[in-house]
Amino acid sequence: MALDTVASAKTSPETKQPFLELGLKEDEYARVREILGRRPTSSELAMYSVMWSEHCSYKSSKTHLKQFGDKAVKTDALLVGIGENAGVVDVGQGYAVTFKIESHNHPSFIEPYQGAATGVGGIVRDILTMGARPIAVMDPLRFGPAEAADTRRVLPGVIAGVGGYGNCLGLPNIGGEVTFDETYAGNPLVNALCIGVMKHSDIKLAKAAGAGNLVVLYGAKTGGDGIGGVSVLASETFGASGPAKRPSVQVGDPFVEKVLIECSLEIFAADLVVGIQDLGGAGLSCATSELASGGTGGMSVELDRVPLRDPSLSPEEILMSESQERMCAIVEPKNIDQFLAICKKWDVTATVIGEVTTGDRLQITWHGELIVDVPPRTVAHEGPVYQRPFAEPAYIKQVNSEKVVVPMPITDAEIKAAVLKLAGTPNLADKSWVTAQYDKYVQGNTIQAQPDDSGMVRVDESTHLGVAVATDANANWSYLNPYEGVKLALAEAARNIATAGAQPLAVSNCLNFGSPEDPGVMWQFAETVRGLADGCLEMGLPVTGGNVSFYNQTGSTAILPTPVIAVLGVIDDVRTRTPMSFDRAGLDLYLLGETGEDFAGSEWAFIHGQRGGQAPQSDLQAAMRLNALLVAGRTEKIFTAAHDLSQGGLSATLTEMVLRHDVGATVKLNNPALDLLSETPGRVVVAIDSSKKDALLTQAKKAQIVCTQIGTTGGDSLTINDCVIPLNELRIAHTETFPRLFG
Amino acid sequence: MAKIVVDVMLKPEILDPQGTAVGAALPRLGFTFAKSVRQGKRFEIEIEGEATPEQLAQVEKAAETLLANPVIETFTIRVEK
Amino acid sequence: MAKIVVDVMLKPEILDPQGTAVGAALPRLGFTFAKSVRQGKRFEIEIEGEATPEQLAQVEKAAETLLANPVIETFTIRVEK
Amino acid sequence: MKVGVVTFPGTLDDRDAARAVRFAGGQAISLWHGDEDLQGVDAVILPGGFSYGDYLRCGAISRFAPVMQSIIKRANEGMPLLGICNGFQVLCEAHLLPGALTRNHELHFLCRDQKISIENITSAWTSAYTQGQEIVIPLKNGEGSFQCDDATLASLENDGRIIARYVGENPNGSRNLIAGITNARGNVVGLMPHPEHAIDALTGPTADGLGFFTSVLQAMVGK
Ligand SMILES: Nc1ncnc2c1ncn2[C@@H]1O[C@H](COP(=O)(O)OP(=O)(O)O)[C@@H](O)[C@H]1O
Ligand SMILES: [Mg+2]
Repeated sequence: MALDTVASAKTSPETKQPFLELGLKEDEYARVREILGRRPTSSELAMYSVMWSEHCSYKSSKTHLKQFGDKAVKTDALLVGIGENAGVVDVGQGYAVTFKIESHNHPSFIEPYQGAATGVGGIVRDILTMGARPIAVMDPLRFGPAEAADTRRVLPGVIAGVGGYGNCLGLPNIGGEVTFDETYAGNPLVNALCIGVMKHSDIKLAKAAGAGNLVVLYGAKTGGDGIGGVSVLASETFGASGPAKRPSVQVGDPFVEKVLIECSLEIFAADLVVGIQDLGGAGLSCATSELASGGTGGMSVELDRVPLRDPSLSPEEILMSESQERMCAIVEPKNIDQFLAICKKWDVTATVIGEVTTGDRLQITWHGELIVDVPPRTVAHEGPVYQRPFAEPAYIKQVNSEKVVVPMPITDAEIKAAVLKLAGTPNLADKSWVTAQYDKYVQGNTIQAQPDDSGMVRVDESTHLGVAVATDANANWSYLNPYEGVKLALAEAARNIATAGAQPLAVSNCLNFGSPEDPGVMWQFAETVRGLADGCLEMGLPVTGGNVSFYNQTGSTAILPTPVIAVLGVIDDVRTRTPMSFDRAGLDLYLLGETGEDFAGSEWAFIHGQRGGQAPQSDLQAAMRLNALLVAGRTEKIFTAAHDLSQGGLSATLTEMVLRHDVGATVKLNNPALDLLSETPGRVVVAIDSSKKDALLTQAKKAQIVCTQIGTTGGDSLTINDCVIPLNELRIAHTETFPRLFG
Repeated sequence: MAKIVVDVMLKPEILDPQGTAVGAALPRLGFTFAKSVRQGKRFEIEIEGEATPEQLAQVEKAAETLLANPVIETFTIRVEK
Repeated sequence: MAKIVVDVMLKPEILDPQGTAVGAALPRLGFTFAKSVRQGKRFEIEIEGEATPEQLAQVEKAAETLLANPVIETFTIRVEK
Repeated sequence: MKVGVVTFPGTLDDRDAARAVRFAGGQAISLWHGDEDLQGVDAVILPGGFSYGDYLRCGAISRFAPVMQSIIKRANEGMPLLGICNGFQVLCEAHLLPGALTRNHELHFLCRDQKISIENITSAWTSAYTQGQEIVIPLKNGEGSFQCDDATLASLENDGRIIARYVGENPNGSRNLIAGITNARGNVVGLMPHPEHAIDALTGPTADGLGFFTSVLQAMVGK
């Protein structure tokens, strides 16, 4: 095929272009022509089509996501907000922390290992791009039914991929989720989160400023990976294969990324970059247009300088390639030698491919011929915005009016059976089979990881400053009521931070939904964003960024609305954190918070095939008072242990506590079935030395949190009234599930 | 008893980090003969009796479903003496 | 341009967990043909020009020092068309 | 007391190993894989990680790094040398220690708190322990199964060159539950589990691993 240049585009306005195949709509294509005042060249078409895809442009979600700005919490803690690669939060002592969560759902279904691995690789580069050293990862995951044959294909591959990549990068995995539901069959959710730390002064931004500064591409060579991947990923044509011989699956090279991280950090330390951007979805199209758009606007690039792994690639393909482990930096000419020397030291390929110009055009040439000449903002930041129709779907009224009918265990035998059932059900069973494949020790700063409520890492070895992160989603509640569901997930994630005594500080999110073209799904999405924005405002937590994944559906069946909420917290001294469980007998156990009849969306209802009812109402004021109580309990050294109640209610919480250090407990419950199985939000079990009783009651009163003694620790069983469950029986039930299913 | 060999290689357009690493290490050790290196897997399967066409068809099926991932890999099958 | 293939297999007396796992997985998928499975590595090396005896001697040396670990592995070299 | 800690491309636990040296009271000197100069160190640690991505075989490519040539020479002269995890793999590939480390029998990467017993307290790296002492330190690797031929195994056993053994269930299929071995002279030790991640109960399962580092400092003072 002849090279399509700007000159030829001007002289052949009538040329037919495959914009539909590339995912652009009729009117979008017309807009491109209008912007350019001519038809786009094929390279320009490639750029607009990938950059205006759902995945890159957020065209369906943008109009809703605005609320995070409109309802933003005023806080000095937010150093960099939404819009950059990742938000940055001040955690004190001159340190800044950045964290972000992203999805890699569709690729992980096609090729579980590589899909998950490159998901981790991508989010780590986002964090690195901010100037931060990545310090930990987390992986909230969702799969089809645990017993399904395809889950046995997908899950082990995903776990091995998350571990294979993260372990090789030397990033401790400090938490995540593994949840099963039939709607995720064919649509597994692979979300990956990374946390990074830097000094305030080291923050880097994606902008190409200063005419004459050089554009440097460094890292792996460019191959034909994932060409068309971006538009295919987030468009209705998912499943249709792209151009022949061009893989839609990328293979990651974690070793190259590890070297890229160390090389980049050395470059940052020497202060050699003006701006920087990682190459992720939409590859060079995205990096060049975003850098130019974020700067003064002008940039020229000689595309033929890009080092190629596959010499047969066309310029369009080079622009769209999603080859992993690449970065793009803006470097002042006086620093370029030092920049290249550091790359050489680390054996990283680095090439000057262009420079920042005074104009306001992004111009790309191929062997001297102009093939792209566009205003970069129109590519990167001024894509289409859709006002998609949304309406409450019919199922809502129907399921909300359903009565939840579940068996209530009465006899000791029934209670024991219920506790064992929950302990071993795939959603609540011990996840060690998964987490044993992840390195949690590397870097030597991990304070908490699986099975703790949150992951916690030390940031400073001398002061013991630390950060904690928890991720939560409750898709069952979001299904019943997306507005309340996401608020409840937010409250839960914040509580999972606070149980350790850390102070919640900021929020990131990954919103996984079905097709935005379905008004019902769009309504779920709109309600979720509204709920999250309201919730964050009420809790005083800024949203620092996030990610939207649409089109998670098979045919007309969408996944449950699954907003994964990540909360970051700070703790001034990790040595004083409250652990999740007790390691000795003779402590008193208290339940903080009240238990109501909340079975809708509970694990107990799920086990019994019940999906209906009404989700609980969130009470974020109470949630904040409880969090304050948990933080105070830590600083005043009241608690020996604290563990949150969520899926599986008190039954699951007690199971996890007694098994942690093999120390049993005896509890007395007035209404064991309700007390054990209901999932009323906003509750925590704490263990205290009896000498701390008054201090606890005083604090609880101050926080207006109901506080009830439920039992004591000790023995080799979990005893509930007269029902005795030996720890070894409980342990077997809890730990055998994953090895049985996936071992 | 026959031996069937299944060779599984990454498709040529797919990045091969292992082969690349080996290809980079060779010249450092003074071996300059390689223009490129690709690394794959080799399965040696021993079967009872002769390799009948039916058996080979089975192996083909197994290679497709288990031994190789057709999304990123190709395979070849042959009988070895 | 010629292609040289180096096959590396674990010595028979060395435990091969990968081959064993494949051997165990096959019957679970209904494939009953395999008596035993061993898994090894295959390197495809492209060289400039013909595979001369000198080149092959070099490859042999590279296989011995780098591609295979003689403590646990054996290798074979051949030229492929 | 200067202990060198080597960084190969892909090394991960170098900072942890350096921290462990400092915790034990020594001075950690970082050594770059491309430099032959050992900067006058008295002992060297090859830390864990995925040097060169662990592609080909773990440790197979690193073994040829310039720094290794100096280290091999000094080790043959008696300098204390500890290879942890990937470092152990490098030592086997470099033939400073016999045998090889192969895929875990379950084929997964395995990270867990592992009980081991110290079986030889005469090496440069284990004198701080008591014979048969049981300690818990992290084990984390994908290829930690120690394999060697019967003759080698017999000589390791007979000469007391097994430094540490896994206690309880075999985590990875290692022959005779071997977690670590030493050379005949006792200065070169390879260990699969990670003592540097167990120097402080805050960040590790225990502080049981510190003994490896205090041992070597002791050994050097003794000289
Ligand atoms: N995929 C995973 N990766 C890492 N850790 C995980 C993963 N799945 C679950 N975990 C960890 O297991 C523990 C229990 O998970 P879960 O029951 O979902 O916690 P919670 O109900 O408190 O949110 C937590 O420490 C969680 O971080
Ligand atoms: Mg929790």
